[in-house]
Amino acid sequence: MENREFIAKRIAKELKDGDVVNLGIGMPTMVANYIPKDVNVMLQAENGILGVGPKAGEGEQKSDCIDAGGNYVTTVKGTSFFDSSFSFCIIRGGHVDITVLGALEVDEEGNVANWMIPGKKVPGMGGAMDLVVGAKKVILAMEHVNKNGAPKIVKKCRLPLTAVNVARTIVTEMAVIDVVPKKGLVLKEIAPGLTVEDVQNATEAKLIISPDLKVMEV
Amino acid sequence: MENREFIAKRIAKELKDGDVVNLGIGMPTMVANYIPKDVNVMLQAENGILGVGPKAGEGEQKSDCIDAGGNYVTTVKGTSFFDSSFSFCIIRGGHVDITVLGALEVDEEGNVANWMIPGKKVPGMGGAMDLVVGAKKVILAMEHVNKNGAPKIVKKCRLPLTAVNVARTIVTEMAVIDVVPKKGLVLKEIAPGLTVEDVQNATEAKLIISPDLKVMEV
Amino acid sequence: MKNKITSAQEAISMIKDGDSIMVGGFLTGGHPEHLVAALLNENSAGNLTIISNDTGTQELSIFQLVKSGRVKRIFASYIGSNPETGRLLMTKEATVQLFPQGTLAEKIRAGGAGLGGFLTPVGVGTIVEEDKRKIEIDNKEYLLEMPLKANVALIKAHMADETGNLVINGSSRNFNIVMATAADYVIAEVDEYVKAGEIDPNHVNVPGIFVNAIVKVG
Amino acid sequence: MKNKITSAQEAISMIKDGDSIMVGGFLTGGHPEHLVAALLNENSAGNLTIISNDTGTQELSIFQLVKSGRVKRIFASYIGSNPETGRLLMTKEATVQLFPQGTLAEKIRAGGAGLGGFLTPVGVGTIVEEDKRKIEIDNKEYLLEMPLKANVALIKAHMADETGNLVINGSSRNFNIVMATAADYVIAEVDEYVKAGEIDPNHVNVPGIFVNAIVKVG
Repeated sequence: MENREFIAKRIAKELKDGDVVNLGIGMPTMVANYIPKDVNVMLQAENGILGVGPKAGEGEQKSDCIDAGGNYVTTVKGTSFFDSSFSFCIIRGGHVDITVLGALEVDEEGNVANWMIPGKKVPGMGGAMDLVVGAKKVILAMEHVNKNGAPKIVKKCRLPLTAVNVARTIVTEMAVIDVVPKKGLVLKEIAPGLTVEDVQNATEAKLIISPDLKVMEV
Repeated sequence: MENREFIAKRIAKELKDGDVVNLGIGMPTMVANYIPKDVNVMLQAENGILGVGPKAGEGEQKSDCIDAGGNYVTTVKGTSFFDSSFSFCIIRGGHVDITVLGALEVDEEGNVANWMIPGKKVPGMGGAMDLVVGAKKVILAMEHVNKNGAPKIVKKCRLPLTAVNVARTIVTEMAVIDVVPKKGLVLKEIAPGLTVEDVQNATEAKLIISPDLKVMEV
Repeated sequence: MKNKITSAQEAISMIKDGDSIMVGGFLTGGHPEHLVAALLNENSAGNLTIISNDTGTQELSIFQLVKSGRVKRIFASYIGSNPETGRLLMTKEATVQLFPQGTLAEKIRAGGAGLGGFLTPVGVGTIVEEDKRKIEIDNKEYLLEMPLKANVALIKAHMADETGNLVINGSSRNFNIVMATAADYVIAEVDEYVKAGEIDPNHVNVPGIFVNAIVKVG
Repeated sequence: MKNKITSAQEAISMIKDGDSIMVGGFLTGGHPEHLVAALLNENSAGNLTIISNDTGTQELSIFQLVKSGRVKRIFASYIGSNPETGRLLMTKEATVQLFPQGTLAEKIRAGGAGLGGFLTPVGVGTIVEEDKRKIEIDNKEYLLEMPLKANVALIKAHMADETGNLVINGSSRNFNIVMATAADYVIAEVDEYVKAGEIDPNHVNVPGIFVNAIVKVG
């Protein structure tokens, strides 16, 4: 299984029936494909939809129904539309249960950097800063190391931050790690075939091993 | 003609085609009865209507269509409904051209007191403070003196204020007076049969006589 | 999907001593009379805080509730239609705090929207500014007003669907929408109840995620 | 009643050198393409400020406008879909200021709503807080964000009536509603134009008083 698919599948298991969920662009969006049939979540798109359905097929694409990535989407039973101002009342006001976002770096204090690399073209933060500050739970969907093999889970973020002390769970192809305030990074699950040492070696920050350490299942 | 009717009629002449107008409860509401046929104004009710029509008759009363005084009203062509939060965006944001309100006192600086008398039962300010601060033009509809014959147009308000420096035009049964910032109260019109001295004697504040002084016409 | 429909008695049973309760409506318009009647008659919680634009009128159950001695604190804007609230203010049997109507609506919106407060020019130079922080920007003074939240909101809508989506018509929207966003537990009294998908997503005034319990009346 | 319907060329002709222009839409959704095309091709005003969530995509006329050198300042949130905006940010050929999306929406709402600013927890501890006042309340830090207004707003709606009332469907509402409240002159591009009274007052998204000119396309 491809890393991205594995991560998305594992995150899907974090969603509970009735949750309001906002999925970021890219890998986080893939989470929607793996939500169990008996778990009903309301997907929010920050451009103004609550109740995003599957992508729209040919012939059902409507210019008045796109998601925050600009894709044509369908709606579910019980969908509602609203403007950006109300959308961010929902987000910043703590009415989103879970947001899943990618990250460039995350550190021991739950600080997240996911929107810019100095010297490179800046796409802008979009709704990411509001989402990580406002959502009840922030889950990071990220590969454990970057393209050069360097750890992305670090002692202290070096890139410009998206927000301070907001990440609660980190899911990578190697592990599930909880960020516990005033404690640090707690290793909860490791991928099949890996050792704790493998994970620690790919992680700059020191990991606290959970007494309940499990093998990741997807 | 009764004082209140005379005042309401005179104020109706201040409204221009296309104006957005909020009329306070009581005498200000009467202004609606005298708006010329060729002048189309949009009446706003702060509880959430733009385009308030005449009072609803028997059989056309709907619980979902009341004005800010709790009266059943009709709507006009082009009416829109909205919630209190948006209603006060309209009001505080400067999108109401004229508000007409009663006053207990008004002074040389345009300060207005219209919501409480210490020691008496306090009805609350309702939307009055937002309206006088937010509307582009504040017109006061008031009798020139109080029940005891004491002037209500004073040098300096003694009652708790509704807002500072907001009144622009005062219409009473005796006169039309403009409040000119950093100048004072300019007497623009006097009621038929009265002298400037009559008006000044009923006014605590010093009146500046307009070079264009006219007789009030309704 | 959790079934949100319930009885007024059952819904109201979760109100406890010391709770703060937002009550939607503007005078009789959009007022959740059945829910307040249930709170009055089927629940004995005391030491309550009531947040309401006007605390209703003498014909409504909220008049009896205010009179019952169970309400220790009231936040409102206009209380002239409920003499009992006025009496409590005079006798100081309860704390009655009055706000400009737009400020009250915006405080509740800010509570639901995760804002730390807002700056308004309304109330500057009046007794409304007492004990409030003033902030000057470009030589203009503003009051810093704080957000307002509550444990429970009692609101009125025309229609609900199974997911809790609400439609509120005409002038009945008033405070019902913002209050739905600013309370931990939201109970909606509705005239009609329909299946999920029967409300046009464009016509939803309150997304279902905000609504915890629905009581159908009539 | 003034007839608000006009051509794109005529409507756009009032834009002058140095104007600030809000452009509604989220990527392609609810974007006023015909109005921006008219601004690009039928108007030569320069030194413009553009306020837009994302400055559109490469397929839209706004891409050419940003590229034209006529835009000296941009306020946006996400610019990854318009590489020309990213280029201007890198080369500093224009001032490009980025805001969290919810903050941008709220700044525009505050501009239209007559607020002096608002406190948001979003951006604290990031470069977004640079040059901004921080205010601490109950040991939590907030950024004081200022209101944003503009000379002109170009917005997109599905339908307008003769009074200017607008209906905006689905995910196309986004920034169009708040922008309509925050600009001195508002031009709406619409697909359908109907008589006053044909839009249900419950379904109006932007009251007609905010709309100065209507351009029917298609």
